[in-house]
Amino acid sequence: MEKRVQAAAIWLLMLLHGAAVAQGERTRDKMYQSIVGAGCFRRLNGTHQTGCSSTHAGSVGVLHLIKVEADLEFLLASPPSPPYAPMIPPHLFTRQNLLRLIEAGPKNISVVLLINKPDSMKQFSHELNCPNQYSSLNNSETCDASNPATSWNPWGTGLLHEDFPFPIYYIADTEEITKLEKCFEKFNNFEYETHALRSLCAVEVKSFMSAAVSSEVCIRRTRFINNLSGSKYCDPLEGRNVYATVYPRNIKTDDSEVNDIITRERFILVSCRLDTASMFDGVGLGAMDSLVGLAILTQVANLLRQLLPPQSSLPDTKRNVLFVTFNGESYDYIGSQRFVYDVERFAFPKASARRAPITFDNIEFMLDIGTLDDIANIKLHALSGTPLAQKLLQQLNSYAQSPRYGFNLNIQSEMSYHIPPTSAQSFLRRDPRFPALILNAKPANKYYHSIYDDVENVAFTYANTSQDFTMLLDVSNTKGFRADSLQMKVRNVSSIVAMALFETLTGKEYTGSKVANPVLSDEFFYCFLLSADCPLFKAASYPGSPKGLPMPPMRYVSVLGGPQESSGWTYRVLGYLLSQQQPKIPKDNCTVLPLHYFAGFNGAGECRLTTQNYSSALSPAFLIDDYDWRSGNYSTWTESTWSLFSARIFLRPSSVHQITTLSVGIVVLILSFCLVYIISSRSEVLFEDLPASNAALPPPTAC
Amino acid sequence: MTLPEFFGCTFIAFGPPFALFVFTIANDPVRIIILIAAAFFWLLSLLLSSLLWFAIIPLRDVLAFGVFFSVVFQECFRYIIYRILRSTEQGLQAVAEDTRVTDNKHILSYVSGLGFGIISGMFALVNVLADMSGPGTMGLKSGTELFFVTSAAQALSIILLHTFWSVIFFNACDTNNYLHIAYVIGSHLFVSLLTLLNASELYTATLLTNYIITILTGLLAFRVAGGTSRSFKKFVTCQ
Amino acid sequence: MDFSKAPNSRKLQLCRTYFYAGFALLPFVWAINVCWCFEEAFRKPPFPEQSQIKRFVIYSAVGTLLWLVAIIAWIITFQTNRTSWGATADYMSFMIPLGSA
Amino acid sequence: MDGHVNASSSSRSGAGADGSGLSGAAERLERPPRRKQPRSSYGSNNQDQTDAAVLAVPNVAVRGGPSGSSRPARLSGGGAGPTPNENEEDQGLKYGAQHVIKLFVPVSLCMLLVVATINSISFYSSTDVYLLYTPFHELSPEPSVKFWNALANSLILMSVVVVMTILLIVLYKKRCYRIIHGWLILSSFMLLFIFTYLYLEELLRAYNIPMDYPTALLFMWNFGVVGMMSIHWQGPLRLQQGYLIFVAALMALVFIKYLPEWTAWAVLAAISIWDLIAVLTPRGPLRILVETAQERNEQIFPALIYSSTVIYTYMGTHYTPQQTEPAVTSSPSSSNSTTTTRATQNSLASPEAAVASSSSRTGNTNRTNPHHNQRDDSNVMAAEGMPLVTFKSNLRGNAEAAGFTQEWSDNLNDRVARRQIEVQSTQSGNAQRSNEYRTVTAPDQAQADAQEERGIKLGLGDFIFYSVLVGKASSYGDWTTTIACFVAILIGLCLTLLLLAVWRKALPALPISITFGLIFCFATSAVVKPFMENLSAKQVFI
Repeated sequence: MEKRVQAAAIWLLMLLHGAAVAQGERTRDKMYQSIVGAGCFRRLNGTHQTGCSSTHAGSVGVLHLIKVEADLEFLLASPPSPPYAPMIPPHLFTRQNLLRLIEAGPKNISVVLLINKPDSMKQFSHELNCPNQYSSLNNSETCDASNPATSWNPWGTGLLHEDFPFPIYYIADTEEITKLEKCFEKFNNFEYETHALRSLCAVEVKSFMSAAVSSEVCIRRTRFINNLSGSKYCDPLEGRNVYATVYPRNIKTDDSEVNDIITRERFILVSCRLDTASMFDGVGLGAMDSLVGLAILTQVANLLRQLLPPQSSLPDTKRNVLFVTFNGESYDYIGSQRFVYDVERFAFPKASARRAPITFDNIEFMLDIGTLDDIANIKLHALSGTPLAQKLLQQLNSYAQSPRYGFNLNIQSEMSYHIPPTSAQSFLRRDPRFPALILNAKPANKYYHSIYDDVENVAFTYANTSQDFTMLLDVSNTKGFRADSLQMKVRNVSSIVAMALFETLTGKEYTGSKVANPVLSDEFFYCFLLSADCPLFKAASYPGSPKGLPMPPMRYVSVLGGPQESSGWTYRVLGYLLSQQQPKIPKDNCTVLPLHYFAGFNGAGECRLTTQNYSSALSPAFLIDDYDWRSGNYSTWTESTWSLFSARIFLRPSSVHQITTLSVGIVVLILSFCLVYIISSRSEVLFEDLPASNAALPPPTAC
Repeated sequence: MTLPEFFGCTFIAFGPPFALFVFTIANDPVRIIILIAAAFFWLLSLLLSSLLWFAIIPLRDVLAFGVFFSVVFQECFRYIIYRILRSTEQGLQAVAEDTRVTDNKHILSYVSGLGFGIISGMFALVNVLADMSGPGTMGLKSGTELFFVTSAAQALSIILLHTFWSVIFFNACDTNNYLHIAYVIGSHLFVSLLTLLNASELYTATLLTNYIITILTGLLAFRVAGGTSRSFKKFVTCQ
Repeated sequence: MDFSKAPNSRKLQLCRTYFYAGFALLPFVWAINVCWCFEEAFRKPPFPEQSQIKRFVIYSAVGTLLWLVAIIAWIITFQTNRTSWGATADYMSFMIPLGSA
Repeated sequence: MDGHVNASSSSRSGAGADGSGLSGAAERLERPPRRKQPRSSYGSNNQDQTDAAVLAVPNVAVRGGPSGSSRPARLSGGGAGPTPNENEEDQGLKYGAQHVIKLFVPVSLCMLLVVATINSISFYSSTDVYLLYTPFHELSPEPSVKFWNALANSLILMSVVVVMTILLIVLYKKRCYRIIHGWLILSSFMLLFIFTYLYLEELLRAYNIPMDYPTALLFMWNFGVVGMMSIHWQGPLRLQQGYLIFVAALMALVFIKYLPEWTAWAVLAAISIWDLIAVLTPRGPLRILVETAQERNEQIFPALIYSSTVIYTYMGTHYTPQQTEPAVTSSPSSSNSTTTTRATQNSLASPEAAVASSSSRTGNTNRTNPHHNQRDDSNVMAAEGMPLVTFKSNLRGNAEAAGFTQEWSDNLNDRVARRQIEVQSTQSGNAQRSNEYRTVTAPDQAQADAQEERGIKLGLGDFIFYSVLVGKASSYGDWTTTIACFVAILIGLCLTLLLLAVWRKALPALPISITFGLIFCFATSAVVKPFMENLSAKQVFI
């Protein structure tokens, strides 16, 4: 044990000196400085790979700040000491510039840094002009990329679907940016022609992606265990849809045959998109492109839950409203495709939910809330002007324009194949006659699917009126929100939709004065845009459950085992807002679903009868054996696996310096060898007055 | 990857000692063992000095203090290993495969000195070298890109110096030549303390003086080991 | 074991065994046989078994060379055509590189 | 021994799979059966005969004889100056020096391989899977818990070892050689194939090199089969040594990978202590094994031992210690034990056999008997010194090289033989002793036959645990620590050998080296490292 004692003694010695553990700084700490940022990673579909990857060892490039377009020329015209790493502000991060950088080749451009300087940025959307173009209705009218007028994302550059030969690293923190700029100014930004001769400030980005070529290849390689420890190359994008009904559905008791349990229930399907997309890992809130829709859906749910009479007192007691938020819609409608796939197979809701499966016959019609960029001109889209569509449009407008609510909105309609890229497309693709109505605004989002679609983009300011957000308010009571504030816009639209649905369900016009509560949307946006540690989420979770992180939840669909934050929170919120309180049931008995115990607004805790549930949002392509990856029937998006994202800046020695060092070393080595050999071989001459020589070699050789 | 830099510095620092090892040590087991033993003793001295440095917290940042004591410890251990070698000389005499080891007592001192030098050079440089194999070089926050080359050069001079010192020291101990002993300790102290200036990047000053001292010490060692100007002439003119 | 010390008959036997063993897809064994018995076969003063040993050594050398050529040729073809072979290449792969086709 | 190594490794790494005591037990059983295998190279017959012959000497020898004959010889041999005793003594040390180097090289190579692997293949430096024998995974942050975990783990391992050893002894006494033998082959097979396969895979993965199955399989097949041939059958000595080093390195890597952080250190410490106990206590498990081995005239496993072409006096001795490690590591060092076993057993060979063999042998024993009869305790030392001398004469065929006449060395050998009997008679119980002597005698008769038989034989156990220590140290990414450990271990080895020569008493090899290693590892990483970093950061040289 004496070693232990030894070790112990040493630790003791250290403790003796308190925490003052002498920490010498290693040389490398002086050489490198790490840079915090977000990396662009690689996604694959059935036929292509998109995104970026560094080299296996990490890509190194000499920093070069691009202030104006002209600065790029220096890099593109045979730069003196390649490879370089341009630092590009967003307004220069255009398709044209990026393509030129790609053309310059990895030996000239090895890294691209996107620095967060949005001052002169006008637009920043790297989604296609026609989002989800290839899984939408195959009709020229639906979307025309070449014609901005009819495209659904006129500002899109499509870079999100490009494959870059270099890693792109997004640096949001201004301190990091100043670090980079300082380094650039100090070492690089003078005498460009002598770059080759001096050490330059360089950046190394490590974001090596395992997958390559296409989902087909990487899934095949992942499934095929070709040695003791098979390695994972990519995961399919996978999330969870969240759905809930206004009225609880009766629990299926017997596991009888599918066909005879098909009920005569009739659902109005209200849906929206849950996720968003961006180029970089972990950033991008999708505030305008999908969060507004989600907010409206929640509001509508809350309204209907409180306005509607009990199901029994409806004219048709089999009617119900099914709210579904589809996940992974940004990547070829993963969620809705899976929903359709399940419904076709009587697999929705999943068996474990113990509810009768829903078929398309059960769905009365679908109201899909798309992207509502501009509340002012919302359109009701449908393939054809069915009476149903006309009726709903008329109802909507009646409330939108009715003076007693003063929403002063006008909802136009467009009955054509020019359908926005929303979940409804999946349903219409299956059956063009499917009664799908889409609420969608004229595209006005210049930051669609980008890291800049954030709080500023929707001009949201948190009022933080810590008031009860669940109760409905009188139409006149605006809680001090300005009429043009986001909260009010959401309130208006959601009220209109809710009233229209109310009329559809009950058959009689809504005459009450209660409308949606702007405070709810205020809280909602705060939670999803600023901090998950917020009153709404607290109210919607189990009392005393861990608080959310003080940052907005990630809304990227991510992969299996990824942080399913947004779906988790949505699940709780819908569960909370769409459930009926059960005052009689004590906390102890309120454990098994559908009963669930919520903290409630004041945190007191209340037992509620919930209806919400998850359904899988994994593309059917990964369920079907020998699925034809090129068929384009289903979404085939996968995300490559990677080990780490890291970036660090340092001084890259000039090749001259290196070569000189090396040659000096070699010369020294050779010289010393010759010298030592000669000396040792003839040492008895050198040290004459000694009896014997200390030569280790046989007799002297003449020189 | 600046592997060139890495190899360059490695060759600069360890090329000469490696050559010495190959040609004068490698083919005699006894010498190898003595070499390693010397290295071990140097380790012990380093351990003691760093313990001292570690124990006296307030002076941790005053490197001169630690340097001074480590020099003292090293010289003490040089003496200890001298005693040990001399006391085991009889045994060695019989043991040595080629009698030269014992016939020429300078060889013992030379070998142990080389052991001292190599291990100290390694300890000084090996981590720096390891860090060198990355993509970057010194100078982002502090220091210059000359850092590595100068470190290597310094290490080389230290390695050679240790060798010479041992030769002089042992001989001085044999002949009670206190002047030489004083010179060894003094020059060792001087060189080590001089390298403190490296922190302020006065490389020319430190390197030049160090190498001058190295040469002087080398000459002294040469004399001590029985070389003379005449023999040198003979050597050069290869008679 | 020390080959040179072994009796000649033993040497021959060993050399033969190694040679025949080489047929079990063991070019490495042949290579060893060559290096090991070369001394005996060509350098040593002649002894009765030497001719046979010589024969085995030469055969082994030839076999080794053939194998070497074959292996190198195969490796080159595989590495160059791996991507173009697609799935088949993947199923043949002991190690599929990350991040590349 | 690698055989054991594999077995152990397999059982361990496969802890999930079959880490069960059974497999371990089986491994432990493997040692003796070697004799069943047709092996002319190591083992063997001639060797035994010679030993037997040597031993026989006393029995046949008549006490009292002309001392004169020996004198002149010694003088000529000793050259001027020293009296025969110290003279021989010195010779001992001299060739000792050579042995030390002969050990340094392979040990250093093994460590180098491990360190290089640790630094280039991250797979081996990260512990995610654990052995069955280490149920506590040291996941808790605070050191106290880790400490107890490590302690518990190592204790469990030790107890497993003890149980195994006892089981082994029982089986050995029951002569279940079949099982043992089968296991040995199987285990070495596994190490050479499966673990090499893993190594290859991780190597390729680390450098992201594509490779196809035909090539990989062909390589594995060739590598493995050649390994089996050269280890278990016959192959060039260098090749065998290479394979043994590789196997040891592989085993060390397995331990580094699958033992939790602190447990690895604890195990290292525990093993060296266990060494001390097993070697120095009168009833250590090793002892019992050795004795049974002595009763039967058994062979050792050459396969389990690294052998250079030097006498293995030392080996025998510091084998014995390791003998225990196998217990701990289950297999690797069992070989060591075997070494001792064989050695001792030889020394105690039965007279009859001895006589027979002696008759067959060169008459030189008989001729020389006289001198050593007359020589007495004064020669004891001589005897010890001897092996080296004889070794020398054998090693480089010509005794003249060092100015010893062949005859002289012969005489020495005989004296040795003589010595040996006396010692043995006095305390035949002491395995190390006897084998020391025996080894002494071994070479000269064997001279005619294959040389490696009298090569230094070092148990892979040493290799493995030295490498584990250095590898662990280097896994912290600080090179000074690694170098310190390396030097410390080599010095420890030197010291062991030195003490061996001085005390003439069996010593465990691990304790000194591992103790030094551990001390220097912790001291360096805790105290020296910050100091040196401060210095080198400021470019201060001392």
